[in-house]
Amino acid sequence: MPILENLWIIPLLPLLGSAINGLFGAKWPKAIVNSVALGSTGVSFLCAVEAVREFLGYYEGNHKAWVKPFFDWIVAGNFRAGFDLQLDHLTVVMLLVVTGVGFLIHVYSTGYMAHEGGYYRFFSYLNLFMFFMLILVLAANYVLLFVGWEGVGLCSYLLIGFYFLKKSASDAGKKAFIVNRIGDFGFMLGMFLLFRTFHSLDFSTVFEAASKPEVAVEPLGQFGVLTVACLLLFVGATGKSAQLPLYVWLPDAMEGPTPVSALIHAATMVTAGVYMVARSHILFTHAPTAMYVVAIVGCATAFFAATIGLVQSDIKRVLAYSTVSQLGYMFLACGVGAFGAGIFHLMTHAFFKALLFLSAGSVIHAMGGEQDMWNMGGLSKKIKVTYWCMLFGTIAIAGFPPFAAFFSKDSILFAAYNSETGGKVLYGVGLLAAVLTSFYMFRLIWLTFYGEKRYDEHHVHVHESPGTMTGPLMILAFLSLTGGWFALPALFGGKDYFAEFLSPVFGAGEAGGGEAAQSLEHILSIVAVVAATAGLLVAWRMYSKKVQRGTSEGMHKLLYNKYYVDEIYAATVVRPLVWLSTNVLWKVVDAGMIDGAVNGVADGAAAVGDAVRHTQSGNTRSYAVWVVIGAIVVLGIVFWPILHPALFGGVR
Amino acid sequence: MVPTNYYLILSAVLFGLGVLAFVFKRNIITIFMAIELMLNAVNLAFVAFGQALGKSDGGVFVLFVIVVAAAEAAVGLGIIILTARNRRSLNVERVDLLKL
Amino acid sequence: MTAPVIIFFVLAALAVLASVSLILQRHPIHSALSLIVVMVALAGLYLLMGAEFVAAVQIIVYGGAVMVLFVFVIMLLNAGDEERTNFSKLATFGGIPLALALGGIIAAAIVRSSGHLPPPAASGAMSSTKQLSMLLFSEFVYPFELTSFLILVAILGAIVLAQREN
Amino acid sequence: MSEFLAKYAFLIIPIIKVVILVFAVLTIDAYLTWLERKVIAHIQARWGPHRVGPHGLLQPLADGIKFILKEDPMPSGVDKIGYFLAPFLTLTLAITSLSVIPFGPDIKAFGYVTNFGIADVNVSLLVLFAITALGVYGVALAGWASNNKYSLLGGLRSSAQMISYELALTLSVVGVLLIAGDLSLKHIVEHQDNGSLGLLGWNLFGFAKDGEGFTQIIGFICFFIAAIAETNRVPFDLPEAESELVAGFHTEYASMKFAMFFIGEYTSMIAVSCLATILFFGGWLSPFPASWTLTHYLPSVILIPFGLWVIFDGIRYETIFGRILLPGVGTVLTAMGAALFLSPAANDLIQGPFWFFAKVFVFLFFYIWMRGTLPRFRYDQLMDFGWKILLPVSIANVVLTSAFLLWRMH
Repeated sequence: MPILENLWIIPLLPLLGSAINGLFGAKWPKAIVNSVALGSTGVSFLCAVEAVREFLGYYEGNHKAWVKPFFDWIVAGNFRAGFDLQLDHLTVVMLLVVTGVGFLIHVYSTGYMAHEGGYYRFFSYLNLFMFFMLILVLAANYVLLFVGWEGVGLCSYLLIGFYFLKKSASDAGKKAFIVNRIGDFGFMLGMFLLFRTFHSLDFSTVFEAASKPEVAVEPLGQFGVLTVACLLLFVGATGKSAQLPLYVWLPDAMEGPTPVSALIHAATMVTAGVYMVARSHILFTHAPTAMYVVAIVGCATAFFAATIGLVQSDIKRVLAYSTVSQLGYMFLACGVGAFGAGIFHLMTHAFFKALLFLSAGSVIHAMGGEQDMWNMGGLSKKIKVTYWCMLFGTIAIAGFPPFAAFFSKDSILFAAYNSETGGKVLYGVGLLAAVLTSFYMFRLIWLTFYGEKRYDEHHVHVHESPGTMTGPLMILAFLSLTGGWFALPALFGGKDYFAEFLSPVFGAGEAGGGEAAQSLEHILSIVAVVAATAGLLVAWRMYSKKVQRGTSEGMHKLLYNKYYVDEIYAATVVRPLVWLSTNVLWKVVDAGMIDGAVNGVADGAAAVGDAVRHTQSGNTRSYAVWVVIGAIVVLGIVFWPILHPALFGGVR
Repeated sequence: MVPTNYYLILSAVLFGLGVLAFVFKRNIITIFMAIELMLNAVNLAFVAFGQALGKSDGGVFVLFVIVVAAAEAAVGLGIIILTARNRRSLNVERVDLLKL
Repeated sequence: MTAPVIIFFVLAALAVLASVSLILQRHPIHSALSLIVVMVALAGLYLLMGAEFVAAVQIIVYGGAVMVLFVFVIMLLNAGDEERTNFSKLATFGGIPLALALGGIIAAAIVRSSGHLPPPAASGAMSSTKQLSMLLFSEFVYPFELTSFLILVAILGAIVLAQREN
Repeated sequence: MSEFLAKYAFLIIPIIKVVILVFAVLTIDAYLTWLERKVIAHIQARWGPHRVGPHGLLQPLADGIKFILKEDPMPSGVDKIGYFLAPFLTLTLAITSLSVIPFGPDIKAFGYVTNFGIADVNVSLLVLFAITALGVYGVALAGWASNNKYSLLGGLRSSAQMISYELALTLSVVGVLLIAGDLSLKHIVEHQDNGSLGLLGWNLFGFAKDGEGFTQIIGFICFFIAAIAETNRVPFDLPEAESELVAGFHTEYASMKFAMFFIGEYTSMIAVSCLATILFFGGWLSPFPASWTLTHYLPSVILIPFGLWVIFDGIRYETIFGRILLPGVGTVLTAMGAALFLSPAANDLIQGPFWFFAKVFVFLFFYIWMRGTLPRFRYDQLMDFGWKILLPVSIANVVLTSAFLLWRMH
């Protein structure tokens, strides 16, 4: 098992690519940069596939995850955080998604970024992101996972602020970074608590300890150690995965290049939170309260973001909010214990959201940088491939059979419906969010591709994107069509292959069989399809005919301004903080205490020197006397045992 | 035989006088001589110990000390000549550039 | 009070007096002369201890070479009486007592610790120049060779220092 | 009385010796001056001193009286200590240097065995060098103290010259020391005693007994040149180069002080000659093999004819005083020779000193001879010669000798 034995190869390749491009790429022509970036990611994708194949073989032999420590990173007392990599079924899914989608997006980027400056820089960052993401998913302990976690945060910051000359871009980068800090803080606290509880941060140790029978499940509404730890971890997840209340950075992250939005802010990074929650599902299952919170937050986010998505005019922002709401779905799934469903939706979402973003990118590329949907329209004739791909993505996300999201979203809603605590409410809200989703997605379609064109022919001459862009589009379109078919048999009483595949990790929990469940699932899926259709019809009703940019007032205005959340945050959090740091931390603490201390030390030294300086009279005789004094002291010390009887009249 | 103590005390006294000259004299050459005087005192102690312990090592040390003193005198006097040339004075208190 | 002790005291007194005069003399030449007297007296003491070779070397090298060098330099620079300046307060007030204190400490240490010394061995332990040279060329041969380097360096340094720049 | 003698012999005998030595040395010095003037005069085809006494034999006496009676002016601004110290230092050191020289084998007289010399130190050579090393101060001090630029220059010159040549002097002796393996002059002489070969056993030729010897001819040449320089004699008498420095370091000295320098110089000449004799010419050893017993009568063989010649010469002298004095001296000499011839004991006693003084006399004559013939060095030549030729040559001599001895050892 060559690859499995040294798993580090998989993350190392992108790192090498990043290093090479970052160090030497500036001088090189695009072709070489391309070959390095694509080569590293592609090879690491192949390695991943090979590793998965080997792992499955290994799993046949002995039924457990593959864990291999490579070297000790931190060893302090009884604490050990090693560079240990782990491979189990959950990781397999994430690994394939990350490397596969990542590779496709690399390919796409070569076309999309062809005319941008800082080409090598972009690919260096992108590879670096791949590296950290792979570390994140392959990590076998929380510390290493946190390394990847922070690393992807860093790359996200770098890539959002890729056009660092644009103020809004760099601001968005900072915003993303800072907001993530809050989440990371929670995450770290969670880690510390876990270490205090289990005296280790290795997944295996922690989960074994947690799954012991004597570890009681903390009942609902009770805040035990595990609950608190899980909540803290979930805070981190909300930060990374843009859940309420920390979602605000994600829409602004659209300032970055579109492939970045696709890769980082739709397909992979933002799902890290979901992955982390799923990874520590054992802890969550022992803390129903936390699960409940997760479910509520996820559900709320799904609905909330969807409502904002309704009225956005920027094509990428619409997608951003849809991402947020889809992530909400995933957390809803995790919250109701359907981790498998969550991961399933994560995968499908990776496909179709990447597809949508890349298509949007293709549209923007075609429109020469135009992002406002009100300045588009009637593009379906001009850019057919993009149009069809976009349409595929839309149908997929809207949840029409047999597209991917139908299955995944369906299983989520089903799980929500079945969950004992307030399941119906969650289901209802989720369904509503589904309706809204299909509405705003089809609104996007109509505004972008139908109706008469609302742009100036003379300035913008629409053209289809090159093959390097459309190729990945088609692949992703295919995936978002078929991605859900793992669960296809479940619909007809068969078994859910995906859930089964993940069962070694999550245990054969959900996908409850039985006639009743079967019929119920049918009903629910029909309801879901109806809901999606409803959204479709409303959108058709509103936007299929000739439309103008509506003046926004009332509810529309509120939504258009995203509930003024940013303004509220600014008022409640940002300004007080700024005031504090300006008037207290800067003026008092830094200028006063710290600088004061430093300068004080310096002044003190100067003063002492000024005092002692007078011994440096330059007069040799004084120096001679100093020598004598020194000699007296030394001899006094040396001869002390002999002398002190002499001095104090002792008798030998 | 003369007790070793006598020699040692004599050498201590001479050393003390050397130190006294070292801090008391102003003429740089005389100060140099004071150093030589201290060296001689030490030599005396060496020889006395050598005799007391019935070994010749003391004598050997004295030879080395003398050699070192000779070398020192050669270089030191060269320096003194330079100093006298540049500063037009042999008074160490007038050669006080070594300060802030 | 046997003859050696008498001789010792005579020579010791000579040495001490000469050292005192070294301090009290105003003119460097006189200080140099007193120092030579000290050295000769010490040489006598060495003879008394039976270290003829050391005594001879003491006079030949110290008296005959080093001090001649001093006298030369004094004559060369035509040094007059030293001016009794007192720029250094420290030396003026602290110098003498401190120096005496240092000498006192050493003397006291010797007096206290001399009990541990073995009684002086019979004269002749050091008398044989042969023995000395044996030691010098067997046990201390490396230091001995090193001293030659030292002297070479000293010669070069003296030349470099003393030559006028031109 | 006798037990008093026995008790304090260690004190009495040296005192007697010292007294004898001092008187002898002073007389010899005095007549050395006479000899010098005579010889140089004859070299320069003059008569030399011949007024005071027959053949000017009483000239030294007159000089001495003159020295004592002359006024002794002291120049202004002299450094008193130095000015007075210098001549004493010179003279005392010069005479002291003779104290370690064995003039002959040990004497056995009146039941006492004593060495033919004052002190018998087992590092007498080193002591000698030590004393000569201190001799520099006399000159340097005199030059500096007398507050006179000529004197100062002379003093500096001579002391520089002395330390420069002292190195060569010492190094040239090392060869001898290597051969003898001892620092005591007496032993050095005894080591040269090669019964069968006579003078070939001297270090000059180096056929010492038990074979470990090597000709020190180079060493001797170096030694003698260095010695002349050491004693500030022609051709190395730059300190008192009249043409440049008036009289060098003793320009400002007059009467007895001047005399002290004078005597000191001659005494050191004698000392150096003795040293040369001891180190290279077998000291008191007779140049003939010990088996040639007839040579023991050589002293009387020389003395008797010389005395007779003096008598005959004296009878025909111009002045009455001469006709009285000279025959007297002649008869004394003849009587001495006869006495030696008749009493073998006295003859044996006299053998060593005879040869010793004969050799020393040769050297002294050589000194005078050179003074009469050679010109004076220039100062830079002097220094160059000392440092660039004499020193390397003497070192080479050391290397040669030690190499040879090593080769003989294995």
